[in-house]
Amino acid sequence: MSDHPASPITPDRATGRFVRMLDWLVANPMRVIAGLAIVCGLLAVVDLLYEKHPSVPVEALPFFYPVFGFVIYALVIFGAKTLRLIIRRREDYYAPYSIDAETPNSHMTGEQR
Amino acid sequence: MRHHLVLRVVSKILIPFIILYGLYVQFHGDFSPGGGFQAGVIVAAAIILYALIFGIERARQVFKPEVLLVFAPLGVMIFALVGYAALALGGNYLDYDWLVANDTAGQHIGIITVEFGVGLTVAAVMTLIFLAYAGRTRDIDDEDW
Amino acid sequence: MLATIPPFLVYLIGAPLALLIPNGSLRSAFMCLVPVVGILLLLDIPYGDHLTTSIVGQSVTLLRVDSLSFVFGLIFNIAAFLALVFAWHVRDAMQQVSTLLYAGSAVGAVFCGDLISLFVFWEATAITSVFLIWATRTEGSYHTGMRYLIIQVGSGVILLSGVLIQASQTGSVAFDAMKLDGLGTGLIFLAFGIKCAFPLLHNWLQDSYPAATATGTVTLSAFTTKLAVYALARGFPGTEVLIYIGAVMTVFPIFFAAVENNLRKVLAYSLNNQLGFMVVGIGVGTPLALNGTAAHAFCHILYKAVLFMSMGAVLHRTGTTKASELGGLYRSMPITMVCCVIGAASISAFPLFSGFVSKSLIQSATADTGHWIVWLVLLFASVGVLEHSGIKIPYFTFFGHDSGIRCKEAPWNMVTAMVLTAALCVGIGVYPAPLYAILPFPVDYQPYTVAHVVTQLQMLLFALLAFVFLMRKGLYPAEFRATNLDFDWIYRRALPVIIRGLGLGIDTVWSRLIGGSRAMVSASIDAASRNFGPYGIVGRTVRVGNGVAWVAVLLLVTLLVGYSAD
Amino acid sequence: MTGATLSGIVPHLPALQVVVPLLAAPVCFLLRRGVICWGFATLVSWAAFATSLVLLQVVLADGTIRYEMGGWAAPWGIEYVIDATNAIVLVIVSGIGSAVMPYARRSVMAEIPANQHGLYYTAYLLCLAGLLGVTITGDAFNVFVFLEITSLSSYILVSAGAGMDRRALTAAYNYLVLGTVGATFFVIGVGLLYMVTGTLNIIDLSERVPALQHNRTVHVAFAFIVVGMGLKLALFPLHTWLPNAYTYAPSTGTAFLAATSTKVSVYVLLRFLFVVFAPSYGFMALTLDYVLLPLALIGMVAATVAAIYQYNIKRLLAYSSVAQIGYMVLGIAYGSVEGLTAAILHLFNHALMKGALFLALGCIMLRVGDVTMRGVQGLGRQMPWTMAAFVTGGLSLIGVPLTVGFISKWYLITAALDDGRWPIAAVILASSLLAIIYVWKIVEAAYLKEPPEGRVVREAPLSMLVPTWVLVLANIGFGINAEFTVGVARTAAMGLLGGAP
Repeated sequence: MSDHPASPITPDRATGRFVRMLDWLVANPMRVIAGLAIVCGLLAVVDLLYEKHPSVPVEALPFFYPVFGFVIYALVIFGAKTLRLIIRRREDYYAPYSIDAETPNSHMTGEQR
Repeated sequence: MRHHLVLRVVSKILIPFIILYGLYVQFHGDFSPGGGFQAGVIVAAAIILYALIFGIERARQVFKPEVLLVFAPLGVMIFALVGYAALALGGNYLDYDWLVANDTAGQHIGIITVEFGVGLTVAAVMTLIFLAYAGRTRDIDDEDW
Repeated sequence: MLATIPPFLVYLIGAPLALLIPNGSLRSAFMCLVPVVGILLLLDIPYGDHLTTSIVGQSVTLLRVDSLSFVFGLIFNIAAFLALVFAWHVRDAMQQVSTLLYAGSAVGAVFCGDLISLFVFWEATAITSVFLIWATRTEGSYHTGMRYLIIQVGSGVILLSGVLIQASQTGSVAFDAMKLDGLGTGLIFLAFGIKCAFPLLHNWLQDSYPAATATGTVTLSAFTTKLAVYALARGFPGTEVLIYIGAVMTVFPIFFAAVENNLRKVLAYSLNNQLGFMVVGIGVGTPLALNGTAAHAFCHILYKAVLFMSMGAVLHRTGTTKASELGGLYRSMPITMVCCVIGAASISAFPLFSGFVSKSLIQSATADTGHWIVWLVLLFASVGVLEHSGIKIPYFTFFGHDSGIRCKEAPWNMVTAMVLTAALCVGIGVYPAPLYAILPFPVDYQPYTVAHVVTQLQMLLFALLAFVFLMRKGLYPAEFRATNLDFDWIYRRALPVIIRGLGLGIDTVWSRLIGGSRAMVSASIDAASRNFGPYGIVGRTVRVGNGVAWVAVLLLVTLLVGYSAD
Repeated sequence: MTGATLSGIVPHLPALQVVVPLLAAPVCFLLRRGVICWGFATLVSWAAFATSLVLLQVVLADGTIRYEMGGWAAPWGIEYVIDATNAIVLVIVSGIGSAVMPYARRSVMAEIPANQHGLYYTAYLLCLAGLLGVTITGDAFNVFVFLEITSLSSYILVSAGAGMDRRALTAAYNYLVLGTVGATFFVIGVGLLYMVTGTLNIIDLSERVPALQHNRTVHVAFAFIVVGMGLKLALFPLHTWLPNAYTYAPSTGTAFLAATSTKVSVYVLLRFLFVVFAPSYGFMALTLDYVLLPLALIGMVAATVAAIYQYNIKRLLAYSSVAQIGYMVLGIAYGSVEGLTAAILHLFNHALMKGALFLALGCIMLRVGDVTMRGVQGLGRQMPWTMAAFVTGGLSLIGVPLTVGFISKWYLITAALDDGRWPIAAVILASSLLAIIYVWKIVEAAYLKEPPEGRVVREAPLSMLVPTWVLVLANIGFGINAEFTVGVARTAAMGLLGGAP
């Protein structure tokens, strides 16, 4: 990409602080994960505390939503991986790269400022 | 043609009578068979006879095409204007009854005027057609008679 | 008088006027003004039918404003405004004009009171929008555009046939709720279904949206499919088959989206999945469900816009939206990242974001009417949405593996548009009352109950936990450059191959047949040019005598025919 | 002029409709000078248009008008009878005239030698008077007289193209011979009718013919009238005079004749078929089904295909006219109210389309001097307004929605479907599809090809563009709101089938 400067652009002060904060989070993924785990734990506890008004029978099951979210997510991922085994082809399957609909140069030349 | 003395003399005598007969037919248009169309043709016949005998060029000098070209539309206009006059005086288009106070007189005046217009146009157009076609070739030679 | 100026007219007049203004900020500003005027006009028009006239004996209403068309008309105008701000920097007259005309056609279609004018605007949206794809100006986008155009115009043709049949059977072309009981309504339903990207009819969407320009996709995403949703909501509310169609629509794109590398294509799949929710709402057809559809369409246009905008900004700066090429962009484009995350949170229906207050209307309506399997499917789909739009898009673009790309933040106009749209998403999520107030039916619904907030958070955060878990274990599918097959394989590969196979097949009889018919076609064209060309029997100058001979022949024929009568 | 005199004129408008242009012709002849004649002819056309509009309004409000020429009552004198059918034809004829005339000045200056301008306008006025006369008169023989005035003057209009291309003379001669045959056939038919009925008044005829419907003479008269008028209206295969006449006539002449003269002939056919005769007569029903219907269908397709192969666009449009005549005759051949409505509607609409197209072509003739496919190459950019007008007219010809062409086709097809004649509807659609090809050929040449090397042309002058666009906008206007035209056509059709006008 021709117009990427070699060095990072110095952001202004406010976004700079924000970016540094993100840098720290990215550098310490375990802390993020731990935070997420704690919140999830709290939510699981809350599940036992409030009175449920199930509109559909399964909602009444204890820990229905946490389990559903976790399991279904995994199912989606494994399902998709299986699907990919069938449907995956080379990127130039339909047409060579030269006529790829997303050839970037036109976007780049369209740039004004 | 200039050498055909008999033809020239006879024609000179006949042509005025032919025209007179044309006028007779013309003015009888309102109450007996006849009228502008027939009269116009008869008058034109006289002119054409003249042209045949005395040559196209002389005929052109006497009956100037420029003038005939004015007469032709003029006749139509006379016809149309009579119609308008009837309209203006309160009747239908070409309703002669309204031209003057007396219905019968109105019919006479109307028809005579209209027929005059018709005669004028027919005579002029007939002559023009003849001159236009005849003018396209040379005069007929004596030997060809 | 002002009250009956149809909003689409503003766009129609605005487009040529814009061309008169020198290309530059002034023109961009003028174009942004067009939807503003549209909104002002719309707010001024009283509910009811206006501009009713009649064509070929049928009553035609160009401006029907009621609670349903008002919601869609309003959000279309808003979306047009945001898209135009986002495209402020574009200096391509083709895109500018087609954006205005396309938005105008969509706005016009929403207010049609009859099927004839609907057809006109329906085709107009197809024809005006294809230029946003062609504007990429690559060979690939040209082919994609042609495929898009054929399918869209085809939908219009099917619509017209349906309308004609319907009109001849019922004698009316009024655009009101219909029953799916005959060929006419069936064709109309099919036409709506194509535009709404029903399963197996959906591929044009994933094919074309990633091929449009960075700004064009934002515009495209707002109108065509939502117009179809509006048309279905108007024409077929409570049609039960829609529930099942919608349910399938919510599920199958999830899997495709999960393995798709081109992030704009991921968004296109996710668009399909969101449409499914709306279609289910229409199928359920209760006031609550229809409210849900309208509200969801409203919110969806906004958060989908902000997602496409963020991807557009990334494309604009880096030249690609392929997940395998991106990563770590939060350093370069932090504002874009925040907006993208807001959009992702909205589409995933996190509490305090717009998706939460609209999707739950549909979810509740399915539960209330006892469709609890469909309810479960929608819940399943909600997790899927989180996967591809909520996590995959922001994660692979802005975090994940650092691609090393260091670019500038998006241009100011893109940032403005994204921030405005993101703000609307949050605003609706926090304070949904104004949105609820304009829905087609009175709303008695409270999204923020303890149970609802807690269960939603449980589901989403545990799914997030699963993502983290799979990611750490290395089980999450990596992103490759690849092409994934979808139903379009049938017409992009299978059909051509089959046809080629047949054409070139060794079966000599077959090739003889082909050759023979080809020869027949060319022979008939030759014969036509021989007989009808300037020197042919029919085309040449006919001699007078022959002309008169024809007169004689015809007189004879006529006389004989007359003679045979007695 | 005070209001009282104005309203006093109204009862005489039927006469004035014809005699004003008729008197104007000799006046114009005497005026001689080209520009003065042009101004005069324009004013007369507008006056005629205004007259026809008032007449239409009066007819729609109060019903049929009968006017006795010279105060003679009907069976003896000539009367003018105006009902919805001919009122709308009057509006077409005079309306096209008043659109063509302002346009004519520049076009005539460019295409006709200066010394013939006065004559050309005179011939135009005569033609206008003749067409209006044919339409308005209620006397069968008077129809013939005006038909001859029209024909003679239109031969002149065609031959005036000799300044550009000598072939105009042969085209005019061909037209003259066949036109005379047609008129003679017509007058033979009328004469035969007179022989058995003793009257020439159309209303009287309509009262006396029913008793004689098994009379052989009436059958023969019918055949002569149908064939004679078929020739005049260029019914396929009697159209052979038309392509050359339209091709070589001056642009204004073509535009005027194409939009009016065949339409008036269609009107005469309508009047005779459905007023003097009636579809209930066995011989007429058979003729409609076995002569007119097949010829209309064959003409629609054959002439359209022939148009596709034409290189000269004027000739192409001429063939397309033959095809369009087929649509009108088709509507007539249905013999039902729906069919006649469609025919009358198309009569009006086609005048608008062809008027606009030929006027746009005249603009091209003026600037490029060449109206072949090569001449229009690249004109999309060089003459954008003209080409836009042409393309809009072309779309109308195809029958694209929002143009008058669509309205016509819609009614033709519904009329066919009402009788359950699916194959006919299919043929109509097919010929419309074929029309796309020839319109596309021109669009392709104009927009997708580069102009020939070194040719630089300007847009046509405003005096020509404005009339062209007036007709183009009329195409769109009456295409969007067809309520008025459809209403008039339906009234007219019901009047024709309801017996006496």
